[in-house]
Amino acid sequence: MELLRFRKRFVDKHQLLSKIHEILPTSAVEIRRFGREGPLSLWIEVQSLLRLCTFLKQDSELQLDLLEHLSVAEFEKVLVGTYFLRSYQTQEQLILRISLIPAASEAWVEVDSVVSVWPMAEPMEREMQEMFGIRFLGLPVGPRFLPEYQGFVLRKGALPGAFT
Amino acid sequence: MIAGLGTGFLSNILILFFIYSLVLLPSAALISYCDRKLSARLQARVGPHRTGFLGMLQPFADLLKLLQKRSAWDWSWEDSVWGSFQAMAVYASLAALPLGSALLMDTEMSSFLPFFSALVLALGSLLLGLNQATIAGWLGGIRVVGQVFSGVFPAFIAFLCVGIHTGGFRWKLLASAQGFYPWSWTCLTSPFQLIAFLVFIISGLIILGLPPLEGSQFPSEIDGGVVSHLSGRRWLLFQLSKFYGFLSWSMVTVVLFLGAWSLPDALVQVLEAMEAKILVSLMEFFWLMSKTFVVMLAVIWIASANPRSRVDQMTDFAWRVLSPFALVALMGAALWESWVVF
Amino acid sequence: MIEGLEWIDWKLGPYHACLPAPMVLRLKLNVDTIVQCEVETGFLYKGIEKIMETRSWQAAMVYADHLDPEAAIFGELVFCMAVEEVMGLCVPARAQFVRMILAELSRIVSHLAFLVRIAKTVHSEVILHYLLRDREKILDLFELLTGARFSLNFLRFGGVCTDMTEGFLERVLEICDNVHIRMREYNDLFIFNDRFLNRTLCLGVLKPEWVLGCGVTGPNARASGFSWDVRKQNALMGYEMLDFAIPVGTGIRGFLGDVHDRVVVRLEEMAQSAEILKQLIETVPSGEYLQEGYAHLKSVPAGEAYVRIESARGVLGCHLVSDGSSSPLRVHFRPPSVGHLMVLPALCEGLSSEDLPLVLASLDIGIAEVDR
Amino acid sequence: MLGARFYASTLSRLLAWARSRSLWYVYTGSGCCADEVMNLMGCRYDLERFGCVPQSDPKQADLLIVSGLVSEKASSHLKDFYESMLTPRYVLALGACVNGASAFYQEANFFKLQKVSQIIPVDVYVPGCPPRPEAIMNGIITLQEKICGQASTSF
Repeated sequence: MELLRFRKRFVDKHQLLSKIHEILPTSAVEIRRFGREGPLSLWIEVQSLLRLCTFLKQDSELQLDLLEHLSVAEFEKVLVGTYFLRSYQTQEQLILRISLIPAASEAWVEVDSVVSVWPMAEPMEREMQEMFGIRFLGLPVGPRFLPEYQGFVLRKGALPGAFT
Repeated sequence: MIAGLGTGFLSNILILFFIYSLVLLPSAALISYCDRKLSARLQARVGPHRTGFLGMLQPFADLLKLLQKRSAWDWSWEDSVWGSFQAMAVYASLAALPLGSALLMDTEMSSFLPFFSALVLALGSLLLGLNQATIAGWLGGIRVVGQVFSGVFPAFIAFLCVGIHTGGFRWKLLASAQGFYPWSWTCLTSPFQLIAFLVFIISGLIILGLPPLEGSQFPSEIDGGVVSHLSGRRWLLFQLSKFYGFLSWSMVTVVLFLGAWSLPDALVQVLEAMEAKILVSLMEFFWLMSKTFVVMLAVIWIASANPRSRVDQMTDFAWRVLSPFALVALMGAALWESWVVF
Repeated sequence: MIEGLEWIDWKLGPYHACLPAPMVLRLKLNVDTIVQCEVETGFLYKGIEKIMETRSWQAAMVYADHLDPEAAIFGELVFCMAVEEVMGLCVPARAQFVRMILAELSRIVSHLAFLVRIAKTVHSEVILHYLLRDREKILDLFELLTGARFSLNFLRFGGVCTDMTEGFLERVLEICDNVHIRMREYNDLFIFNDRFLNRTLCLGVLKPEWVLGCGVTGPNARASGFSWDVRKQNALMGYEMLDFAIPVGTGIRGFLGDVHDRVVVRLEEMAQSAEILKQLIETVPSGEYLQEGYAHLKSVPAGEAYVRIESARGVLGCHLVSDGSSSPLRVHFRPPSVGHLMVLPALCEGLSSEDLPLVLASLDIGIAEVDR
Repeated sequence: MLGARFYASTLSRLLAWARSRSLWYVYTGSGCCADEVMNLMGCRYDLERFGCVPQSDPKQADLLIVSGLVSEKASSHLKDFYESMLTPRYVLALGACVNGASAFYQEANFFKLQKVSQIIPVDVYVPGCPPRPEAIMNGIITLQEKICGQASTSF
């Protein structure tokens, strides 16, 4: 008995693009599919992240009021941040992707924090700030998870000799 | 014989020493053993049964271990002040016990003494709490005092109802007013006395803390309150003072309400005829102690089966519910005596 | 605040009786009521995600166990389903059946452990031992099927590692009837005991805007009126074939979302899990228990996946990135306890210091999964 | 007349018997092993049969059951927790994480997880990840024998 996997399609691509035009020029946004047959994911620049997030939250039709998951992965020295947004009423999902290139393997990277839009992002952003060395501007200072390490723990070349 | 003292004075002293050393002081071990086995049986498990036969030696093992604990810090003068005060509280709660007809010094006010020993115990806990530098100690000490005062007020009024019924506050008077059989006990003579009995039991529990022998397994306050600073011998002294407070309170309850040490009259006349005065007093004492143990185990069983309520809920219950009932019982008992002449 | 008396600072250290696991609570007390509370964790940080990046795919499954030690099957399940989605692998029906039975059984075990912690803070020892006795029966089932009591390590990509031992389903049926009988016992002795009601009604009320603001999910959110269950929304493991209700806090007694609602919602969820087990056992699918050819997975094709499941404490999300090599490039879990921990300071304002252990136990925070 | 040494030895044996038969324990744990200690309190593997009552405060306990991982951040707190217990005190270490043999201890020990024996002296180790409740009970019985100094009698 093959289990049917049906996935609710999100608002189709053109409707989403037309919505975002008022904020960002078309060149700044790239729409791609997430994973094998996942929902839509928007690759955007780092500067326009906060503006787009406030728009996506306040928009009456989208109502993406939950940031259920924020995770950062490192592809060949490029830190890719993924924001999984979901609206509580319609359970629709949208994924924002940003890419950050650190100058050196020990250097900090700057991003605007989305705590003002979704307060639930605070613990996840604090963890990413400590593990990946991404400084979220506007994140309130809180207790550290780990004692002081030199370098950032979860980056690929983090501690010499341990794993690489 | 020493002038003015009855011939039986020396024999009384001997019996008193025998009773205190062999029955009252070891009763702590007996009750703690019964309590652990009974509550274990209630919880579908087997209590301690590896030390000695069926775990009988468990209390002695605990006692010996606690005496061996070397305290990590030196003995400062505050501890000695507190130690002497707590020892005095333990003596107060044990000295004023109604032990049987022939053995006690009976004065007009002798049955008021257990209340003052309960207050002295509370003062001991308060001093202990404030003497610790921890927050848990302060809050615990203040809570204990609030709890005891809210418990003593209704208990005192319920105690007055019994005084009205028996016409005096001598132990002899209170005991002789009750017969051997339950229908002659004061708690069943009139509905108001029954209310006074229930109020007395519940306020006694509030004074001693529900459940009375609260092990430090799950402390009521976050940091264990007054007990948090204690360890080893001091903890043992504190627990013993709480236990003997509970023992004296149950004894007073039995004497006031549940037919003190009164044996059936036929048996007493036969023994009087055989001039066996010491045997009579011993039998009366053991009859009193058996009833006290039954009351203690029943109270422990009921208290440990229910979840514990917060201290402020207990004090609210004492002021708002118990005190009015005690006052109603007082008025009722007075009316019952004056109008209903039996 | 009384003039001249500033707030008392109190640090509840990592190893403390009322804390479920090592974490630090920095409280500011105004004589007895808590004014401010700050939580610090990180004492159990093992670096599960960093170690998974260096392990082979099947060995990484063992680390997903240690995410939430009490209900270990959910960590395995979410990692396993993420890999199956990246590979586009469909699991045979009999394997789905065994996975759902294990998931519902460990949900009951986790809720019983929650009730044990509540009984500990409220010092009702009798009910504590009845709960532990019933929990042992279910742990025996885990032992019968998988050989281990806690970290089961029973799932493989594309199915389960061995078939069900015979006599397992009969005992699961016994457990379901046992759960209903025991629920009546818990209700009379503990949940609807008036002293427990006085203690828990109108205490630690979780407001709906906090639930949305702090990302609280699972039974805590349902106790505050959000009927939101991942098992109903996206059909991943075949829950859509079963009809079961989602218990939601009603707040008839006391406020909506107080400690008593959270306890009652978890009790009803245990009843619903027993219902699910009964419906599952009626139709036992036949067929093989593991997609053939995938017994030893060497490498997963490059790709990404995001999967959420309803674990005992809430929504457990896993974002998996693989680059085709023999070990995952990046695995990131979003445990439900992160939201519960964020809501704790908001719940603590104005709480009496005697009630803090009860509110802390009612949130069912799993520190082992917060500090991965 | 029996020599003084006889009385001293019987007295010390009696005191050791008392210490071993009433071990009040307090446990610190991370997760899996701490659950096993919680199950031990239940009715099937009742620890109170050996006289072990769980305590909530280290000052009143004399057996510390350590389980789970000790990260660099938690090691100083574990030391203070052990120091606040009164002598004579004993330590029972549960599981593989405690002596650095579990799945999280890599060759280079990336997150500086420490062994418990580096922090506090340990009396009895119980193997297993997580150890079975029967193994923990066996650990307590060996601890009792160690305190008594010889094979334990049924007494």
